[in-house]
Formats: sequence, C-alpha cells, structure tokens
Amino acid sequence: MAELLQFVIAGLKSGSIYALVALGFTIVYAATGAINFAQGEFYMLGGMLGVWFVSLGLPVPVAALCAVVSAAAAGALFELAAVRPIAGGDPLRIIIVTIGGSVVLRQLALHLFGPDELTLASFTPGPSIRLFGAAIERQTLWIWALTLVAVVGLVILYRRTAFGKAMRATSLRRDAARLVGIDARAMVTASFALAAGLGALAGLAVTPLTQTAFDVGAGIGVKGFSAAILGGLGNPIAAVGGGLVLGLLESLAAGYLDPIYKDAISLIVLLAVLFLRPQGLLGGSGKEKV
Amino acid sequence: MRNARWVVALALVVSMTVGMSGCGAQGTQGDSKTAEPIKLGAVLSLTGTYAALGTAEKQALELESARINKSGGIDGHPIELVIEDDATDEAKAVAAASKLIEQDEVVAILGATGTGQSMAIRGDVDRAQVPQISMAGGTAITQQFDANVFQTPWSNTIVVPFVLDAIKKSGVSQIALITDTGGYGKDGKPIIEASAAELGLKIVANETFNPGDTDMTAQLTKIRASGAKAVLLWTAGKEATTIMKNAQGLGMRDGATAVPFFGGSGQARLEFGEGSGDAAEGFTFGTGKSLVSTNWGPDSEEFKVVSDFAKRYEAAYGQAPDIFAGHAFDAFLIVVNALKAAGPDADGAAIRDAIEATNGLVGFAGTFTYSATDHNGLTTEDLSLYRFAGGMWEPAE
Amino acid sequence: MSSRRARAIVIVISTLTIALLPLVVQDRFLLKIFTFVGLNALVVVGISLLFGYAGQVSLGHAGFVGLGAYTAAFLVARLDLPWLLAMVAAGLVTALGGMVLAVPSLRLKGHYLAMATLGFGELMTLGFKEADFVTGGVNGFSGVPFPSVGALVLDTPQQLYWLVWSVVGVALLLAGNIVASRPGRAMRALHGSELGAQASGVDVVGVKVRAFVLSATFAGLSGALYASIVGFISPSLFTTAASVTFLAMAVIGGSNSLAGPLLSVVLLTLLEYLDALVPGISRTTAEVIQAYQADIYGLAIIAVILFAPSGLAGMWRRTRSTV
Amino acid sequence: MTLLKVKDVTRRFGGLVAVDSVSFEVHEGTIKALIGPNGAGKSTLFNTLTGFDRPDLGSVTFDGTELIGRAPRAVVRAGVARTFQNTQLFNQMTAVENVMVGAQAHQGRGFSAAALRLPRAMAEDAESGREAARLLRLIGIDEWSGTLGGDLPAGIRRLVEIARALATSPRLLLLDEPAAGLNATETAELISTLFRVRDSGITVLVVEHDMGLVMEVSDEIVVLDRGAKIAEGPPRIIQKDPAVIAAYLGEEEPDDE
Repeated sequence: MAELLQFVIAGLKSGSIYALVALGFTIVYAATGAINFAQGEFYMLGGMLGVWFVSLGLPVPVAALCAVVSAAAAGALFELAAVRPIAGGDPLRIIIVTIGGSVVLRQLALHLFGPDELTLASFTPGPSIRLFGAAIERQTLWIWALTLVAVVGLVILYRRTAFGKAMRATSLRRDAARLVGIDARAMVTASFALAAGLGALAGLAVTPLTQTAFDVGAGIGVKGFSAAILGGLGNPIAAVGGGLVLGLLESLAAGYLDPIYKDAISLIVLLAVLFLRPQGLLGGSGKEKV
Repeated sequence: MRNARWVVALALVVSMTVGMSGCGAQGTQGDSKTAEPIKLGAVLSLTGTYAALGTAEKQALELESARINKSGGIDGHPIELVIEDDATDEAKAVAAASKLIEQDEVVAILGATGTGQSMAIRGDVDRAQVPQISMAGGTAITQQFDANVFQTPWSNTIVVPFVLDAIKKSGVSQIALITDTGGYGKDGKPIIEASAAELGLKIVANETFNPGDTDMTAQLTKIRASGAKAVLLWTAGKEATTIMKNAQGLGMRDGATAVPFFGGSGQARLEFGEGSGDAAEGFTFGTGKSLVSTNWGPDSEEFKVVSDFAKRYEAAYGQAPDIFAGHAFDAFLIVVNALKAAGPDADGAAIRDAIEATNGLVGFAGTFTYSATDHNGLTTEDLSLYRFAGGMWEPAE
Repeated sequence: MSSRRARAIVIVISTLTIALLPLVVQDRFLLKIFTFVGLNALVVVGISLLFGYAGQVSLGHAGFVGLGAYTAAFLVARLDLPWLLAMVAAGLVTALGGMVLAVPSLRLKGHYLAMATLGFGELMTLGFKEADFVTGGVNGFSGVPFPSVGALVLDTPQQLYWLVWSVVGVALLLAGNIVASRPGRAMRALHGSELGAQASGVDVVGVKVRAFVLSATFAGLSGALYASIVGFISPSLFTTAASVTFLAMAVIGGSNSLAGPLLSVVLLTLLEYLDALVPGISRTTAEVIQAYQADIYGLAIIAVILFAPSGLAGMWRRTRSTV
Repeated sequence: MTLLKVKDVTRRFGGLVAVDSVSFEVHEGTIKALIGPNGAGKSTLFNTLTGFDRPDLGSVTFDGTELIGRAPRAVVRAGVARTFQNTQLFNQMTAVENVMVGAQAHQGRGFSAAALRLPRAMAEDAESGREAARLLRLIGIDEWSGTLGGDLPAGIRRLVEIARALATSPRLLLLDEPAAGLNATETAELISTLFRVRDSGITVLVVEHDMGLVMEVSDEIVVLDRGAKIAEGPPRIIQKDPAVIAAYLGEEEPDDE
C-alpha cells in the first residue's frame, strides 16, 4: 500500500511537470491552431537560466522569477521574429519554423552554458515529508504548489480578466475577434510568451531534482505533447489531466512492469490517441471545419 | 538563350569541384618526400557533447608527440599526428576514420573519445587492418572482441568484480542493482550479475532506468522494499544525481533506513558530486588508482609516470590533466612503445602485433599487459576505492 | 522550348559529372564523401516526394533508414543471405513500414501528422536499442560485409561510389517521371488543397499511402547501402535529430522540385567535410563549422521558410523568370 | 427526368440542426438554384451531397444510385462535381495543371505507369492536357493557362475551379457561390458560361447570393431558411413568395457565411 502510494506520488510529480509543458502546447494551439515544436526548449531554458541567475548571486526566488520572465520574453521574441511573418499561418511552415527554432535554442544553450549538466539547489532543503509510509520530497511539494498556482492563475486569467477573454475570443475565431477590436496578433505573441513561461517554470522547478542540460528539451517536448494530445489539444484543463494521467501511467509501469516500457508508454499513448481518437480522450475537439 | 548562362555557370561549378578535388588529392601526396614521418591518426570529439573530453585528449596527444619528436622520434622518424574531429557523432567518426585511413594513410588510430564513436569506426579499422586504441570506457569495445581494437581506460570487466568484492568485504550479502538502459549500464548489468553469483552476493532487486528519465522513485521504492543492504548504481549519465536525490527523499541516505550506495567509474565525475550534494555523502565507488595519484605510493614507478605527466601537462596548459588526458597519454604511449619494437617502417598489421605483445608497460591508468584475448590490459591491481565527502571524492581507506 | 533544352543540358552535364567523377578524383576519401552525399540524396529525394510534392511532413524518416540498415545487416551478416536479396528485402520491409505508418496517418494533418511520425521514429529507435538479439543494442551491429553480387565483391571506393549513385540515379529517374505526370500533379494538388484534390477526384488516400511507401523505401535502401558500405550501424545514427536534418535538407532544397533538394543535399553534406575538400582551410575554421553546423541548419530552415518559402528551387525559378 | 433526388436529409451539429429534413429534386438538363439567408445550411447541404460530410438522416440518389456514404472521389466518379465557396485551387500549379487534375478523375493513380513512362500513361497525360486546354478556351480564360493558381485574380480563380470541375466530365455540376467576388462583366460572362454548360447537357445546381444571376439562369429555385426548405418553384413564383420575403427581410446584402 505504501509502495503504491509512493508510485502515485512519483507519478503526480512527473505528471505535474508534463501538465505544465502540455498547457504550453494547448495555449499556443488555441491561439494559432499550430503546434510549437520548440515548446520543450523553453523547459530547458527555464532550468538553465535559473542556474545562471543563481550563479550571478541572485536569491533563488528572484532568480526563478527572472528565469521564467526571460524565457517568456524569449518565447515572445521567437513568435515575433519567426512565426508572425509566416503569411496566412500556413501550418506546414509553422511546423518547420518551430523545429528550426528548437534547434537554434538548443544550440544557443550549448554555446552559452556548455555541454555538461548544471545543478540547482533545492528551493527549501530538508528531509522529506512522511505520509503513510511514503515519502514526499520537499521539492516535489514545490512542484505541486507551483503547478497549482499556475493552473489556478491561468483559469483566473482566462475567466476573469479582459486579457483572458480576448485570448479565448481569439482562439474561437480570429477574424471575429478582430471585429470586436481585439488585436489577434498580440494575443498570439502573448500565448507564445505564456507557453514559454509555463514550460520554463516546469524546467526550473524540476532542476533541483534532476539537474539540467542543453539537450533535455526534446524528450520533455514529446512527453508534454503526448499529455496534451491525451487530454485533447483544445482544452487546457484536460491537458493538465492528460499530464497527470501520463505521469501516473509511467510511474506505475516503472513500478510494476519493466522501466524499459516507461519511454515506450508516452510514445504508444501518443500514437494510439492520434490514430484512434485525435480529438483526445478527455474531451475537447480539434475537428477541422470544411 | 537566357538559359545559356546557367549552363555556363554549372559547367564552372563542375570544373571547380573537380579541380578542387584534384588539388586535395595532390595536397596529401605532396609533402611526403622531405622526411619520412610516421603518421598516427586520432579521432576525437573536439566539438559536441564530449568536447571537453576530446579537447583534454587532444592536448595530451599533442604534448606527448612534441616530446617524442624533440627527443628524436622513433629511430629518427618524427611522429606526425593527424587529428580529426568527430563532433561526438558516430557518422562523422566513420568519415573521420575513413579520411585518416584513405587520405592520410595513418598506421594506427587513437580514439575515439566516446564508446559509440569507438565502436562505429571498427568497420573501417578492420577493413584497413590498422590498429585502433580507444580512450573510451565502454566494455563493449574490448568485450565484443576485435583483433584490431585496444582500449586504455579501466573496463567494467575489472571494475565490477573490484567493487562487488568491496561490497562483500563490507559484510553485505544482499544487494540491489540499478542500471541504465543506455550503453554503460547495459554493458555492466550482465557482468555484475555473473560476478555477483561468483562472489555469492544475492541480487534481491534488479532495476533499470532510461537515459533522460527524471524520476526514479518507483525503482528505488522497490529496492527499499527488497531488503537489500547495499545498492549498486551502474551508470555514467546525469540521472545518477536524480537517483541519489530520490533516494534521499525516500530516506535511504541517512538515519535508521540508510543504505550504502556503491558505483563505478561513471561516478568519477565532478558533476555527480556537485549535483548530488549531501545526497551522495558517503557514496563509494571503484575506479583507477590514478584518480588520486598518491594512491600509488611515492616510490612506485606508476606515481612517477603519473606525476611527471601531470607536471608537463600543467606547465603546457596551466591546468592539471583529467583522467581523459591520462587515457590519451596511455594510448599514445602504447603505440609509441609498439613502434619502437616493430620499427618505424612497420605497417598496421605489424604494429597491431606489437601492441598485442605489450607487457608490463606502466602508464597513467596502471600497468598494461595485452594478450591475444585481453585488449584492455589492466587488472584490479590498478583500481582503488573512493568515497564522496562534501561533494568531492577522497580515497576510501 | 529553350527552357526544356537547357534543362536537358543541365541534366546531361550533371549526370556525366557524377558518373565520371571517380575517373578524375583519385582520392579514396573524397570518393567516400561523395558516396555519403549519394546516400543522403537517396533519403532526401524520397522526402521531397512526400514533403515537397505531397505536402506531408515526416519527422521519422531516420527510423526508416535504420529499418533498412538493420534488415540488410541482419540478413547478410547473420543469416548469410546474398547481398542483393538482402537489399530487396530491406526495400520491401521499409515499404511495409511506410504503409504501417501511412495508413493510420491518413486521418492526420499537418502538425498531428508531424507528431505521429516523430513518435513513430522514436519508437523505432527504441526498438533498435532494445531488440539486442537482432540489432546488437546500443553497442551497434558490426561486421556487415561489403556489397557483392555472386563472386563480385564491391570493395573499392570507386565501385561503391558507382553503386550508390546508380541507385540514386534510378531513384531520381523514377521520382522525376512520377512528378512530371499524373501522380505528381495529384501529389501537388494534395499539397495545394486537400479539399480541392478530393473534389477533383484525386484518390487522396491512395496518393498519400504511395508517397509514404515510396519515400520510406528510398530511405530504407539508403540505410541498407550505408550498412554494407560502412560495415557498422548503431541506433544513434537513426535518431529524430537525423530525421530533422533530412527534412531540413528537403526544406532548404525547396518544394515541388527534385533538383533543388539534390543541390541542397550536395552542398549541406559537403559543408561537413569542408576541411577535406578545401586543402588550405584552417583547422579552426573547420572546427567552427563543425560546432555550428546544427545552428546553420536551424537558422537556414527558418530563413528559407520566412524569406524564400520555395527554397533553392524557388530562388532558381525566380532568377530565371526575372532574367 | 430526375437526375438528383434529395430526400429528408438532416444534419445536426451538437444541438444545432444545420439541415432539417430537406427534400427536393433536380431534373436533368436544368439549372436549379439553392438560395437562402446566411446560415441557412446551404454549404452544409452541399457537403452532404458530395461526400465531404455525412448526413445523420436521409438519402441522396443520383441517377438511381445512393451517394450517401461514398467518399468524395467516388461521388466525382459517379458524375457529380463541385466548386467551393472559398476556392480550393492548387496555388503552386498553373491554371492548366489545375484543370488537368480534374481531367484525370476517372483514371487510376498510375504511380508505376508514370514512374516507368509507359506509353499508356504518356498518352493519357497528353489527352488530359488537350482536354484542359479545351475547357479553358470554352470558359474563355485560356490566356491564364500558364499562370500559377496563387497568382490568379479572384474572379479567374472561380472560373478555373469551374473548369476543373467540368474536367471531371460530370453530369451534375454543383457550384457554391460562383459569382462571389466577380465584377459585372465577369458575372455576365459567368451567366453565359452557365448556359453553355447546361446546353452541353450538364445539369447545374448553384448556391448563389446574387439574385440577379439566380433569377436569370435558374429554371427552378429551392429556398432554405434555418436548415429547412421553405419554398421551391420557378423564379417568378419564388420572388413573390411571402415566406421567402420574410426570411430575407432585415437581411443586409450578405457577402459571406
């Protein structure tokens, strides 16, 4: 029983990370109808920048804020420089540009921070919390707390603020949004920034447990996308669910089956959902209008 | 008619390519008349993931070849070192080896830096009958035996029994194993299983993880529940840090439920100690004695070789050599030793035979004795135990 | 008319140059490099059909290269089958692989398809790593013999060069014929507007599956040839990064063209070996190019998409129409 | 003779009934118009007739055969061609190539034949080229034949799409707002083209907002409002139908849906 609980805790930890990355995918998808293949690289940037700001002598909370804000700015910049100029938002070209962007971001990190893994101290050091025989690392609590804050913040942003309403309107119909005076293009930039910031937050929160390196983005990108697709791309809340489910599946597979299947699981989930139910398991709809 | 200019332009490009290729061919043939240098090739990762390792190796090789040439080379023939960068990429390693063999006609290849790259070039090495001395640690390099391929670092085949022996001596009989599914751990796992059976150690939990995994709590939970009295971690990846942190989170690093952790050469990395912090406190691993040169004893020949090299290296580059520089030093030493025996005119096959006859050659990593069945050449005598304290290793005894 | 003649002249000159190169270039290493160019070209010609003409993204083609490589290696080195038979088998197996991916992908468009192919490619790489008994796992598969037909063993760089470029030549001929006629128009129609293609009676499903199968087969053949020419293969040769490189070559070459991607493969592959091609080039220059090569690819595909969406082929067309 | 018979076709999206039990017939050799205010369900109905969408209920028989459940390609090969409200040209192909695609609707995929340059494939290709050129001349846009689809003016794009549809040798042609974006001269030309098409024996069903065009060309008109058929008959009757006038009252001149 304690074992199962431990697996669940581990699954919810990884799942929260996947959820944040998946949220980034859905936000960009909602605003542009495209997948940002560079999303994983912002996760990498979050950790890398966090380490760098700490090495400059900033206290952890300030460094964390700086890292997330810088990554968000990088996301906005990327959208302005590479995605916005694409005429008509042709999805094929957005795919290629974001793939190119992911390569460039990864190489940039390699040139700036070197090939070796970098370390970040736990936000609050100390022994784990005990719960019915299972242990919860303090950093895991941080990961959960930050995920919760991000999700609640996002919900409030979307439901309660003018900005959020504009974002939602844009995602429903870009031309209609323009009619009511919303600058749809600014909303797209904002969505890239928001997605990058969420990815960076995930990368930052997990670095004290895993270290980080220039090449961690691609792998987490696939996991985050699998989570997003599991939830159905159109729906942010379902994406969070998708992330948690994927994390749990992986953890239980590593616990009760062979960990070899762990990587295969997200890939199989990805392919199975894409092939059998592209609109996602947890609702949402991505059906193209004829 | 407007297309005529394109035809002309294409013809120009074609003739340029052909001309350039011709020059390239001439360039390599032109300068062999003046002296008769012995050409040694090196395939190193000067860029990409292993850039730091390859750069240290390059420095060691250049340092040592300059020293040999200053003292008259091999019977008056200078050594010409041709270094190629494989960019930590297997396809490029193949091309680099190919260039060294086909274009530079080297008599031996030092390298590569990484295990994958070392494995990748053996096809060319075999076909050209040129010996290869790898500086990478992967057991497969000499375990998947190839008559032309030798290796200088301590291999899993000696490190595993050494570490297991240490575990046994600490009074433990039930161990848990956690290995990666990438190259290093996958290599080590069968060796550990066989060796443990031989020593009478029982593996009560046998877990694996994938490179890139960010949480190993599930595996460690099972290990904790297995009743193992020691955990052997076999990986060279950054995930080792995550494992130690997860273990600490599960209470396996301190207090009543603490379990000793052991490892191998893969943990002789500063990033591991630094990243794991107090989670790795007391972590014991086995690897070469040369990690701390005083291990050898002040009067030993090994100490002299290691400290002389360290002095020269530091004088030339302003920093102490790391073990990768040391492994390159050994590779160069072994080839030079074989060249002295086989003569400056020896071809690849003769040099290979001479390398295989290496006996009792003292180098950085220890004493090399190759044979027709052993192309790693080191023994457990060349190993030592280390323990992490305050994020840095120190001799365990 | 004159445009068609110029085209013919260019094709004849390039064919002659490629065919006769080994007679001029004696350097065995340079010939090997040009052989690698041919192997890349084979993959990229296939991707151009799929991506450049039919508008279907694949981020998993390195998986097909690997599938072909391992199939051929296993059949020749472990089962001692004749090399030619192994080549045919490698082609068939990858064709089947292409179909396995194509059939469920029919419902997917754009980014969904891209992700599905990426997942498929990663799954294949995982398979290469884990199926030790066939693939040799992460340590790779060594000891693949040189190509041979009966008693004739092709083991000199010249022979291997001619072998590879003959296959490339045949592939280009087939691909060129296809794109110049009805199925080529059907693929471009699919690319232009899937709805329009359907409304015009194009067999969208059939065309997609065939484009997938054809490009997978080309990739598989390239892998099979690589395995027997180099003698060693391992999973790290067939990663998503390699797939992205192939796609980048096709993107930079341009859509609706075979000549553009061919030119792009030649230039980009040779860029990796600049130090071997240009005798006077300094060590540092070569290393800088090596270290920044991925950057070059990344920036180049962004630049092409933003400033020259039809790639090298488009630039060529534009120059021609303004001259 | 009845060429197309639409019976009780219903299409729902969630709670919204886009097409509500619509029935009508199109007689061979006539031009029939389908009109109605924005959101009346005209395009949805078009999609259900051509295999792009599947109705929840109802049947569509073409010359006695059921069309529901067939893929768009099968519908085309049965003899029903269509155009789109938002033109779906192939932008990277010339006008003549666009039309050639349609001309090959009844041929196989031909990968192997094309790869090997079999004489049959070459002959078919040449024939398609001639047919495409003929159609462009027929519609009167042959001076555009070498221009890329993406470079064509909006009006010409519509006409090329009609040519492409005609190239599939249909017996029934479905046009979705062919006059949208056309100027007066172009509309006049379109009208004469429609008559020529009808006179060559092809039946036409057209969705159109340009009432002048509708009244001039159509033999019969079906009016939809909020998914349901509210009137059907010859133009003179429809013009005076109170239900139709009510449906259009308060509606500005609509431009798109």
